[in-house]
Amino acid sequence: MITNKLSLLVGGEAGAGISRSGQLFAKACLRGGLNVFGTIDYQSLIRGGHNFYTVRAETQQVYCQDDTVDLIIALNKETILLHKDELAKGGAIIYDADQIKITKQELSRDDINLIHVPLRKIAKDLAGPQIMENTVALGAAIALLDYDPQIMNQVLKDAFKPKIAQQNIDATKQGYDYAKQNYKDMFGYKLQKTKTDGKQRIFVAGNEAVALAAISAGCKLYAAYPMTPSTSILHFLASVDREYNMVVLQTETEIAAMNMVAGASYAGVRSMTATSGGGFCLMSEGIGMVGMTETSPVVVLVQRPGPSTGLPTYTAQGDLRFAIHASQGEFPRLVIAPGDVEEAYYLTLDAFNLAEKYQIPAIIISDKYLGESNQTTQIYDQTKTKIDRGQIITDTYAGTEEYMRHKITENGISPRAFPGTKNALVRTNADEHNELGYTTEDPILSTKMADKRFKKLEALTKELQNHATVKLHGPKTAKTTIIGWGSTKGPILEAMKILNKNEDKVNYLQVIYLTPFPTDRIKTILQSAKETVVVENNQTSQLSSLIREHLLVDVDHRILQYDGRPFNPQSLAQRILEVL
Amino acid sequence: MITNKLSLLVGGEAGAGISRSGQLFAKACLRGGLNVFGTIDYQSLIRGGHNFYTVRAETQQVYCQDDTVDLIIALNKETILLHKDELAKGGAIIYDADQIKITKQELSRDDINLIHVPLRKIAKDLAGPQIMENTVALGAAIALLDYDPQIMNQVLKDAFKPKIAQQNIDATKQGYDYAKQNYKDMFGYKLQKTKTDGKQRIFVAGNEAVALAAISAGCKLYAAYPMTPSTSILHFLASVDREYNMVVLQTETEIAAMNMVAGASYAGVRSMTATSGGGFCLMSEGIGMVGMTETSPVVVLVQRPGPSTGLPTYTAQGDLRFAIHASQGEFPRLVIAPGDVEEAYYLTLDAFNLAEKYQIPAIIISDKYLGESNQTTQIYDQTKTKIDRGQIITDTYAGTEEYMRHKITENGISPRAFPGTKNALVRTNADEHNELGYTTEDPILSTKMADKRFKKLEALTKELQNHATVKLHGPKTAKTTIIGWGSTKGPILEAMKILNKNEDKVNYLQVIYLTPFPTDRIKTILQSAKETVVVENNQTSQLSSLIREHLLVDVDHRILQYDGRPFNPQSLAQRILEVL
Amino acid sequence: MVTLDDLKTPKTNTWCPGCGNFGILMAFKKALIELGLQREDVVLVSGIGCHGKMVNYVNINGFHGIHGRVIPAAQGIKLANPDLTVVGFAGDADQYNEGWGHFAHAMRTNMDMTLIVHDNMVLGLTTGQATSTSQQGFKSKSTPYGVIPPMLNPVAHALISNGSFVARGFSGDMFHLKSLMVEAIRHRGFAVIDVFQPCVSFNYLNTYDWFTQRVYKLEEQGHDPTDKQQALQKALEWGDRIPIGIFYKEERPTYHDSLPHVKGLDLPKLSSKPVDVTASMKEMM
Amino acid sequence: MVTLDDLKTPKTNTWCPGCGNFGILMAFKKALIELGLQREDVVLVSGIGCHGKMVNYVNINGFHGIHGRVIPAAQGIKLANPDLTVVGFAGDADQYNEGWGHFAHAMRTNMDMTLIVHDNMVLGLTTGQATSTSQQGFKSKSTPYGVIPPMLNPVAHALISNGSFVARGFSGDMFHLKSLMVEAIRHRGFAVIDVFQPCVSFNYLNTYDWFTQRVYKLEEQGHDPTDKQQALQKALEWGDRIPIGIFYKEERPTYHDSLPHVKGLDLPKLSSKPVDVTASMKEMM
Ligand SMILES: Cc1ncc(C[n+]2csc(CCOP(=O)(O)OP(=O)(O)O)c2C)c(N)n1
Ligand SMILES: Cc1ncc(C[n+]2csc(CCOP(=O)(O)OP(=O)(O)O)c2C)c(N)n1
Ligand code: SF4
Ligand code: SF4
Ligand SMILES: [Mg+2]
Ligand SMILES: [Mg+2]
Repeated sequence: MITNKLSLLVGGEAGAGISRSGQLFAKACLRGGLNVFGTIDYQSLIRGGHNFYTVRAETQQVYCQDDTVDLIIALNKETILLHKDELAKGGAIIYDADQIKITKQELSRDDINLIHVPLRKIAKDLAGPQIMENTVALGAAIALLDYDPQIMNQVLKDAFKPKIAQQNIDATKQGYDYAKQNYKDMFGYKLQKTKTDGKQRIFVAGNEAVALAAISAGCKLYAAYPMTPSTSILHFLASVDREYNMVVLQTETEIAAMNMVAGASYAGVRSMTATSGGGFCLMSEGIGMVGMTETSPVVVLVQRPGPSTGLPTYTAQGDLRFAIHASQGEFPRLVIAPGDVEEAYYLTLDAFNLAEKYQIPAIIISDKYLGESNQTTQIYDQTKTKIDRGQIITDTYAGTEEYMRHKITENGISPRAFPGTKNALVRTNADEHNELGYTTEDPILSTKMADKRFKKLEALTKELQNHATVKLHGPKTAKTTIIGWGSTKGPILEAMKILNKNEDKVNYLQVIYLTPFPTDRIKTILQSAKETVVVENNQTSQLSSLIREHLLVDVDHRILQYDGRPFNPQSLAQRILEVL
Repeated sequence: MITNKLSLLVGGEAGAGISRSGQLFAKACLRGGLNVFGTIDYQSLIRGGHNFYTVRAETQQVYCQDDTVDLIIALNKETILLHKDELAKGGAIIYDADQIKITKQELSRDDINLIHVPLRKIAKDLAGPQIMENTVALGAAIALLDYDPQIMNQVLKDAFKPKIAQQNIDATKQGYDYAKQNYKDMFGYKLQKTKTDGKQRIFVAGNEAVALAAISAGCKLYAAYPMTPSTSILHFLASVDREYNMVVLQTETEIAAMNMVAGASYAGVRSMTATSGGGFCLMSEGIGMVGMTETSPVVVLVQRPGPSTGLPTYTAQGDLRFAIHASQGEFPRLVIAPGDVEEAYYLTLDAFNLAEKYQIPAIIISDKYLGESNQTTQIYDQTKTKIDRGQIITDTYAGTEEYMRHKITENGISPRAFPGTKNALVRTNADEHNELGYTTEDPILSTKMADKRFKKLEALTKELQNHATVKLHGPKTAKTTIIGWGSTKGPILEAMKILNKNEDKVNYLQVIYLTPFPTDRIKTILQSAKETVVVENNQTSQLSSLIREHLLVDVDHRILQYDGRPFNPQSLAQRILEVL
Repeated sequence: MVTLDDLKTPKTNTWCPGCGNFGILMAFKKALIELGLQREDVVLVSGIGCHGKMVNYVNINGFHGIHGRVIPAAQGIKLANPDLTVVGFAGDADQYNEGWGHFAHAMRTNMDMTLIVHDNMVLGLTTGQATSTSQQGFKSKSTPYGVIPPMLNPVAHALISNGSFVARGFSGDMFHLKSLMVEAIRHRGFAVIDVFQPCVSFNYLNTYDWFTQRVYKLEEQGHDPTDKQQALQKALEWGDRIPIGIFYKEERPTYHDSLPHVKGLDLPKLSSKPVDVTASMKEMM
Repeated sequence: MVTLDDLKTPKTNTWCPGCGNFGILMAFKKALIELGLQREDVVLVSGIGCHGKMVNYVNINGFHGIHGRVIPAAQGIKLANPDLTVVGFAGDADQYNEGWGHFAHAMRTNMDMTLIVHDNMVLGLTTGQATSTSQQGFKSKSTPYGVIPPMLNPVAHALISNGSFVARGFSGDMFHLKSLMVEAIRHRGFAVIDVFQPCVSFNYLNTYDWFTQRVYKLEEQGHDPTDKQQALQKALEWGDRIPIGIFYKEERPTYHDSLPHVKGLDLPKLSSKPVDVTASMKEMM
């Protein structure tokens, strides 16, 4: 009997509520004290096709999906055919044999349980919509797992309006009862409520974490044009803007969004936009303008596989170099890559502060896998939120000399005033300019202004000594150091667990700040590594190229995957073993 | 007496015909058998301000302007004040003392000659426009230099319609006579007709060279939106499109231009666009589409100083990394940097061929200094133009299987058919696609297609062994190797001449292909260098970063200039000496 | 002669059952058949969105470009080879948001091609956000309190921009739409058809029923499609009655009429031949 | 009260002598004086082109953005601080080419700001190429055989896009232009003024004389600026007589009227205060 160590997969057509079901189940696990990871795999279509949501729930922290699943809820036949081989020995498939005919041959394995539940019939009898088949199946799953059905009922009550909630509760009950009656004690996996440390936890996606952080950080303008997989940030913020006194709007294009957040930053509000590859291209000109005008909006780049439109609903890490070098000319910027939902929140707070203090663009580079996967994490500490906007002149400028928006100071940072400040006229300029913001073409002054902008890097670099620009996970020293950035964190942490089961074979260096590149810290850490393995969701190993450029060393191995899918931990561990 | 070694500067307000005068003088030198380099310095305005054109003419090949000038034609006082200190000892200033009052104090040196010519009066007396003051001054200059006035007369005849030509001839004559009468034999510099090797030579700018090459290469569509300093390509091509059966058009935006040339490439014509930084940002999304659709337009990026609008009429090399990494996702591309007008022509021919053969985007990275400076060079050999479009199915497809635009072949290159070919339907797709061009989201197929695209790099790399991806100038081995790319070629060649006057101190490695990066060749060359100095017109030394990344070595010294101005050879030599 | 069967592709259709796109797809196939065009001579250009999948469902030449750029890509194809029949399929967000900057200019330029806009008044493929043709007050995930600005009027803009063939269709009236397509493709110049296309998954407001109750045919009401003034009047009609059909049509010179120097030339073939630029170099001596 | 002297800047003006931009500059300064605005409360946003230099010549707050993006940058400023008076200065290429994609949408959105387009019918700063408002046949370095498409009609587009204040001015009539600016800035909503601005260096066709001979004032001809139909009619007039003045004006809700939740809030100040998101996190438990 395996208790509280479960991988469940809900699969079916798009539009069948796959993601919703997975999330409801995940929440039921969360409320039972479990740690949960949930991720959705979907295609670029609205109905039909094949979607699946994977929920992994355990007592200990879980960082990503597993290679195998224990229980499948199959709302169509395709789900069975596509995922049966992922099923662990002794695993089960909940399906509606009235709807889905599957032959032994098709199944081609006999070490798993087929659990027929008349989903359609039950849903019909309840006079509910077809989508309620899901909930029936969830009820059956809870029965098989011997989990407390009350938790799910409460989840449903909280998720829906009373009438719909009751319908769903009835549906789960029917599914629960059917399974209890017909499949009692035949499944080797159980879920049980467990005690937690009492800390409140949430089940949150990377995109939501970024959005929450933006609100926390005082962001008052969010402007964006929809682009998968960044769009849920827009959806989330649009749904709460009234509660948080924020202006959230969908613009006509990404170009508009980018210039709008830049304008807003100039005028004194914290602002943010998000997009994916194609939209980021269109924003690139505006990012350069931000560099030149020393404004400080935050840009979230949620990657998906390219080139071009590529695989629009899948995941990749192929835009790192582009994010670092986008836009003509040279100017300091921040490129920060959170690895999980906790970092997504706290690093976004940092991004807002650093962008404003140093008056540079901040790019948060994330991807579909991080952005659209949910994870349980402790609620974000609201007492920790610190806003640091650098030196701001408010209300009235009291200086004796004329206010100069781009004043050349010791550290390159010019105190900011915003338009509307008495006695200060605030002028900035995408052309090269003098301290007052007037256009200049003078070679000496131009050099000075360029130097001023880069000068800020010194103070920034110093401040970053107090930030976790990299993190070393696992044993302090190990023969092999795995290196990664961004959303590969979950799979790498899990792979490390597998690899280090018996001895401390590997540790894991997570690079969080990609620009400015934390060369010294990486150097120090790599000094004690005999062998290095870079793991990336891209084709050319862009992180390796950065390590080469900045450290003048090559990594020993690269494990790359660029099919749009995240790494699975066991196969990743296997691939790491193979190269070692 | 110094013969046939002259630097002349014409300076005045914008709109005063400064550039035209400089070019006329340069052509007169060319026709006398001299080698000439001419470059314009102008501001972002249409009238007023300060422009100057520098002409350097010598018997031997000249690669760039000099640090000093020997003769100044000052059409306003600012020209004198700004450039008097660049004047060589014994140099002269031609000016109109009736218009320009200059005190000894203002001049602050007495080792130069002030040559008053009543420019305005003569122009007025001839009842010509004020702009003719220039031509009067040119006549005076020719007199001072003891040059053959007939050559200039012929230049004027060829440049203008008969009536205007005659006016100008009269004007030069008056200036010539005035100077001959008043300043006979007082100037220590002379120009003389010299014998040449008989080969025909042209005086051509980098942008013109690229445009000429595009025509030669069979480019039939040029679409662009004006952006300094790329616009002269549009102007040139628009002026000759009817002669060469080309379609040349100004689009509503750079985005339109980029997508248009991509569409045209798909439909079978060679196509090109050009722009500068901001426009390149807007094109970046289209460049990724080109990568994905395996089309092959040529994109010319004529750099100017950024970030953002920066210094729009000046020069820089700040977009190298951006050109290499622009657009989301990963795909092979070409980034080629010509160093002078000869390379600008021949490398553009190569760009068209390689782009089509390997079905990848080709970016020609140039800059204001190369694009808008003229140089004498042998006429481009029209017998050498070879067009290689790779395998094309014309008229009728005769294959037995359905035609597949993205067929996975041994070397990754799929034979091309264009729409209109009988029995072939040509389908391509910015989404990931199968061999037929239909959208796919399959992980295995996606990986295969990504591999197919990168596979082409192998054949390309092999072919590039027959191309001068780098050039080593100067002695085969030297203690110090100067490394550069693009338009710094001229100043570096001249600086090398200065440095190697007495002994072979330095040689110069010019990197021409920036992507794919010619790592092996550079490695071989640098093996025999004790010390390396990178010279770049940017702030962060982007070429160094590429060398670090690809060779895992750092260069010893960096000489950087980012004030929008090109290097001057003597001061560059000086700076090199200082770091050695 | 091309048949429905010839036009079938191996790709499984992934539009939602009942989607208005099916009507557009069928109308286009039937139009191709009626026009008697060869598959090899037609190029389908599409943007990104549900509409963009057209390229997967018609077995002719296809260029599936990026979001918002149907027009310039199609123009490039036409400039390269004017013998091709070029038909672009865009979405409302694709054309009226991301690609809005090209729309008026394409009308002015008047290249001989057709643009069909799948106007479902939502961003379908990105799950139903409002677009510029969404009605005021329309609620979506990005506009939970309802769309603020009044809707954009693409037909009126097309007219104001000197569009030489401006029409509106309804995918619920496939035969009418087909005949509009036939006329549009036959038209010498830039032809645009804005097509009402119910999105059954996200547009709860502008449904089949909603349109069916409102649309009426201009040609049945004696509208004179050569009268620009009247066309503009009709274009401004919106409410209980909404006109479909050809608003305006005129013969005016196409862009290629102003390019005498490439007339009749096979440019793709010419691109294979080196060109001697000596004449231009002579000017540089 | 702000004076002409207050508005002076240390920058040398680099427009060509006689350029139509001088009239616009002076009209704007006089409008500011007449409106009695404080320099600190006005933000000038400009694009890239000769017009873009406005930012260098008026001593108020200034944001010199990139080519074509006056509108979104200005909107961002307004959204950040609605107390500011935001006035954008764009060029014809800037707004009607590169920035065309924003134009109609800005009308629809109706934020309370003003857009002034220096319409010299050329790309001035890039040495005189044709733009979308250049007349057919206009010859320039990029169009040596003359512009092919008919010109774009920005006023008509503004009207069709629900512009709530649509006007045209002439920089040769500075006082008239000034009064248009005063009304535009006073107008609650998005106000656009397309300004005929002779480019003495490159536009040999549409000169001061050319305009002077043609322009007449709508208000002198009894035009009713609340009549949209009539406005559209007038917008289509082009030839021997060309109207200037206010074509159309209406009071309709501004974008901010639909944002009750930020009404009266000092958003820049609020950006300095952390916000507790516990309520949202509760939904994630
Ligand atoms: C530059 C860019 N921005 C955003 C997207 C994301 N995107 C994909 S489809 C789409 C809009 C779809 O709406 P519409 O064009 O109306 O097509 P529909 O799906 O309704 O047919 C968007 C914004 C993209 N692919 N590229
Ligand atoms: C993205 C981009 N493309 C092109 C340019 C080059 N550019 C500078 S000014 C200008 C156009 C100027 O025309 P207009 O907007 O009409 O202004 P004017 O000079 O006539 O006032 C252009 C295209 C640019 N700065 N940015
Ligand atoms: S989402 Fe709407 S437009 Fe897209 S396929 Fe479904 S019904 Fe059609
Ligand atoms: S080029 Fe034209 S618009 Fe520009 S400053 Fe000169 S006259 Fe004015
Ligand atoms: Mg749509
Ligand atoms: Mg203009």
